[in-house]
Amino acid sequence: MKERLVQLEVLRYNPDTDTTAHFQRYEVSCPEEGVVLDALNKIKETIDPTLNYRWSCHMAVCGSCGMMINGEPKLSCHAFLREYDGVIRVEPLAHFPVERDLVTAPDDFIEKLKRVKPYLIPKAPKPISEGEYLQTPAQLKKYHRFTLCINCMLCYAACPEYGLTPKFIGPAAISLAHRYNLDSRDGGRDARQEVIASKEGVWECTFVGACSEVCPVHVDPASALQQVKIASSIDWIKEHLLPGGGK
Amino acid sequence: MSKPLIREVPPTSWYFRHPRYLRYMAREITSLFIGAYCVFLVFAMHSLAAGPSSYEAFLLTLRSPASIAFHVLALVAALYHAATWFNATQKAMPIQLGEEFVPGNLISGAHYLAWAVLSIAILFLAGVF
Amino acid sequence: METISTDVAIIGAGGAGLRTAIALAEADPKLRIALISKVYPMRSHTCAAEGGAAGVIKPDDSFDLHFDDTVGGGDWLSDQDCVEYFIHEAPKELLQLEHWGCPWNREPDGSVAVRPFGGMKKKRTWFAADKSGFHILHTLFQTSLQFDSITRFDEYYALDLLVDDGRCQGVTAMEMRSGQLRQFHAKAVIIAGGGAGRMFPFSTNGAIKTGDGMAMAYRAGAPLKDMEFVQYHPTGLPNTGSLLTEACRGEGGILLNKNGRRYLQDYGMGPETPVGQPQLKTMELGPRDRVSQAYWHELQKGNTVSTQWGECVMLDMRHLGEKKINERLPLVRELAASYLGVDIVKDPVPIRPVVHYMMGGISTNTQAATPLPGLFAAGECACVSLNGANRLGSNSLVELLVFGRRAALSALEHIQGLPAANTTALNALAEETQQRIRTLFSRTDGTESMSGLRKEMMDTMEKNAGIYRTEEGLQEGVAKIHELRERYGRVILTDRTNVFNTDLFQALELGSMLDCAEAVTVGALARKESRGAHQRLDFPERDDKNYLRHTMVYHQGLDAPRVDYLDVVITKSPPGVRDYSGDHK
Amino acid sequence: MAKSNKPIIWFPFAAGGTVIAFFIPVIVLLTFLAALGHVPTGLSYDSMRAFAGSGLGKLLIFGVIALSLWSSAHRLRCTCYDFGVRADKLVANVLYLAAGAGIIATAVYLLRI
Ligand SMILES: Cc1cc2nc3c(=O)[nH]c(=O)nc-3n(C[C@H](O)[C@H](O)[C@H](O)COP(=O)(O)OP(=O)(O)OC[C@H]3O[C@@H](n4cnc5c(N)ncnc54)[C@H](O)[C@@H]3O)c2cc1C
Ligand code: SF4
Ligand code: F3S
Ligand code: FES
Repeated sequence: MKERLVQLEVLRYNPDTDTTAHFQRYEVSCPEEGVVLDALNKIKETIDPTLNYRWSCHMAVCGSCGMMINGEPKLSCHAFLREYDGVIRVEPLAHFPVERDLVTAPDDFIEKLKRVKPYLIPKAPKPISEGEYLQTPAQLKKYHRFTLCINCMLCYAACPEYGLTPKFIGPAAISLAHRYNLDSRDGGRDARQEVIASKEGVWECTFVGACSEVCPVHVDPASALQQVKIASSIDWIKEHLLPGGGK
Repeated sequence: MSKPLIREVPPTSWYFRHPRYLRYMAREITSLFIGAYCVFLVFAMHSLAAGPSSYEAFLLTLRSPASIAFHVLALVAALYHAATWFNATQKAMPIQLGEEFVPGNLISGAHYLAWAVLSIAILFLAGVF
Repeated sequence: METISTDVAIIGAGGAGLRTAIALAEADPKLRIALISKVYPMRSHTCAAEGGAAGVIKPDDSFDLHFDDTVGGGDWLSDQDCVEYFIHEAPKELLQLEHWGCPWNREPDGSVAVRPFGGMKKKRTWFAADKSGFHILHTLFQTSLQFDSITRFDEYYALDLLVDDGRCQGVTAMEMRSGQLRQFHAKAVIIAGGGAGRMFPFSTNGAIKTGDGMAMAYRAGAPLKDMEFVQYHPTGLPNTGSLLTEACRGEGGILLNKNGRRYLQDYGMGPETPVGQPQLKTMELGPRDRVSQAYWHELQKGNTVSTQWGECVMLDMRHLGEKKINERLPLVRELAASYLGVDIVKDPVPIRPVVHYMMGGISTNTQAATPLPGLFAAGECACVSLNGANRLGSNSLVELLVFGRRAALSALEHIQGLPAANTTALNALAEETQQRIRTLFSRTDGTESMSGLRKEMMDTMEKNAGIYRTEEGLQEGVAKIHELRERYGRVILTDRTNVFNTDLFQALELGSMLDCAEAVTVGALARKESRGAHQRLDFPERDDKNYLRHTMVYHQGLDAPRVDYLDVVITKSPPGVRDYSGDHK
Repeated sequence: MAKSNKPIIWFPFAAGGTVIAFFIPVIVLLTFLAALGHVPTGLSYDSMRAFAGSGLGKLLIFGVIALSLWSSAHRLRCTCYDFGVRADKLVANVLYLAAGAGIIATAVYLLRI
């Protein structure tokens, strides 16, 4: 395995001892096809056990290792060293409070996820004994992309509107609501619209599109949000301009 | 107890943090020029309504260097807006035919095509050719 | 210390923990449920499962066939009453997930699709592309959000069970963001803490799979069962250990040695089947233990390919074609491309066996109850004896569901009419945990570095408790782990601050892994036979006369653990021959 | 939480965005030609008057100007916010009122033709 020297500049902050954050420089040798997370692990193991960050799967599926790498929100287990030269700057995810070092507090996101009612509210409930709801491959495909979200919050770190207006429910949560709205088995759209079509919902999005550019699993939240805007506008027209609220 | 560190977003300069934000701001700023151009169109309608002499005078003022410079900016802005808008259509309005989604490039491409046809038709009707 | 009073405390919010929590919330909306997890639920390692989940659903399949595959696959070490319960519950649980919105792949008519899987005679593995575990986990997590009676304690690291009056009545856990210890007083505790693959250096397991749940129960007096059965998955990436799902072979991928030979035919899994037409239960669709063992033999014969990442064999999927690969194995394509630089559409991928799954765990019965009253366990951390000596791929995701729910129902039954807790006694127990942590923090004369101990443990496990084992190696392993456990008493922390101190949590995790490692090596040394995933070079045959029973290991502090045995429950399938030679004989 | 009435603003914004994309570049090109001294025949007083005199012409001109104005005003509002102007209510009122005034003026002028 070929190794290479990697220089990292990592933001450090420990609320027990620090009042502000500072950068710390490390140098480690890592396999060439390694990722930034490997470098961090090597630092923690051999140089500085006090460095803190989250990770688990090392395969871009658990969503825990998001950080800013050279200013870009990235999964550190999916940020290939071969794509960087010079000093790599590693910071905690933007727009979230920093608990310590690269560990941020995701509470706001978690609370928003819950608010959008991201679960199936069946259109026509039936007992398990009657078997599955039929759903054709085409119906599955309609919403499938939006099921892929790993809740890594990179899109929140990339979306400036979330940074400027933290009330904004944000790309991933709204995309997830949209995923259920598009599901042929679901009948809960009205309940979700109350949340995602509210002022703090989709309307805070100005279609910057950064969310989709950084999403590691190509959920394309920007697309979901624009679709939600169009659908919500049609709702509004039906409710306010058509006789009988369009029902 | 932990005191989380809040790293503020600089509200007036955040868009320097990444080129993609600059591209976004460029797109947003097109609205300034397009808006101004629309105001200019309102004036055009005013002169048109006020009769031939006023309209001719309006056409004459168009020739000022300031007006020419403004037109260049407005044209660039309008083109940039059009490109970003057509590229976005595939996101806002994906089309599923049977199982598969129509490739996004096709949707945007169709918009570009329609745009070209429409523009040429208008130029033709306006007697440019 | 703050006390949180609850009815049921669940430790672990992976597939098993979430299923348990939902079942409790559905059964009794007034119940107070504390769901404690050291990571946010969707980070749990269930998200990494790729292939799918087995349940009889199609008309050409039957419960008996699923029973036979599971029992035979487990080399007759499965408890057959447990298997019986499991196979009947499996389809219900998978349908339940469907009703909760899980995006299972579908047939053109809209019914759920199933795929073939290693060791299964019929196609019965439900799948959601190659992200089945991911979708199961997120479906469960999202579903759980509608129940207000589930109070989540995310990023709380559970430490010790509170056992008083002969029953488990709670647990202590540290809030990771503040470093504060809390005690949970609960009428019942359910452990769903996942596996322990991280005690090995090469593993498909995420960083969190350190056997904390197993160790916690073990220390509290509950026995660990069948820990020597450690599953190697035959197809892991040689550098990161990331898994390439068994579905690669299910869909028709083939394994080649350096001569381009499909070597599995040389190890009782032949004759060769035509390329691109995988046949169930033979060749590449043989069970994991056999396929992994074949690699070891090829390695001894010098038939493996030397790559920059070490010795490998090749997994060839080129003949599947780009369309099928994109549709069925998108994650595999992406993993191989990004971590290895290989496009599976164009080239074969080098792979090697990696540690994947613990068949053993906290001993539970078919009701998901441990021998310790008030303590229940489900998921990979439990050994309900479904998987026997070798788990079949796609049985364990269903196990989480079936026994997660079962644990909930049993706990519910247990908490009816319990006497009130003796809070003074519980407080005193919690204080002991506090003391243990304080000692770890204040120790300044420690001599042992954590990463040093961890490395020695991993090397020992790989060297002495790997795919093939010997008396000599295991004796060495047992001695070494014993020594490491003792040295662990002198481990020193570098970081002595409170907020999100991962140095501390890694030290605690190392303690858990050492406890588990002890149970693995001791169990393996005591089992003088070869069965399923436990292969002894010195005892190559299965020995039903002496070892058709479960190993039970009891914690004895720093002393060597006590080993005992428990009979296997056989109802209708007497031990037979595991035959993976297809229909060709 | 209640659903927002934002669609009243957003829907014409989106429609306007589309109109701008399709029509404004070519219209700018036409007046640009005029600015350069090559007034296209279609921009002469007589043809413009004839066009704006027809019902369809009025409708088209009104549609393009009104929607584009509105769309620009809305986007400008967001831009102000993005630049850090936090008096969003004020900015919105000013811009929407201005756009409204322009739209009414356009209607009045067109009706006079
Ligand atoms: C890569 C991979 C692929 C797989 N593919 C398949 C497949 O295709 N089909 C199949 O059937 N099986 C598969 N498996 C096996 C299966 O995924 C696992 O056995 C199963 O997901 C384990 O689930 P669990 O709920 O028991 O544990 P996990 O999902 O691992 O969750 C454990 C939980 O316990 C918590 N926890 C642990 N310790 C503590 C502590 N000290 N304090 C608080 N909380 C704690 C964690 O936070 C976590 O929430 C696969 C496994 C792997 C690794
Ligand atoms: S949408 Fe993409 S970027 Fe956002 S949280 Fe989900 S996976 Fe991450
Ligand atoms: S980046 Fe933000 S503004 Fe909208 S399109 Fe994405 S959510
Ligand atoms: S470690 Fe799981 S996403 Fe990076």
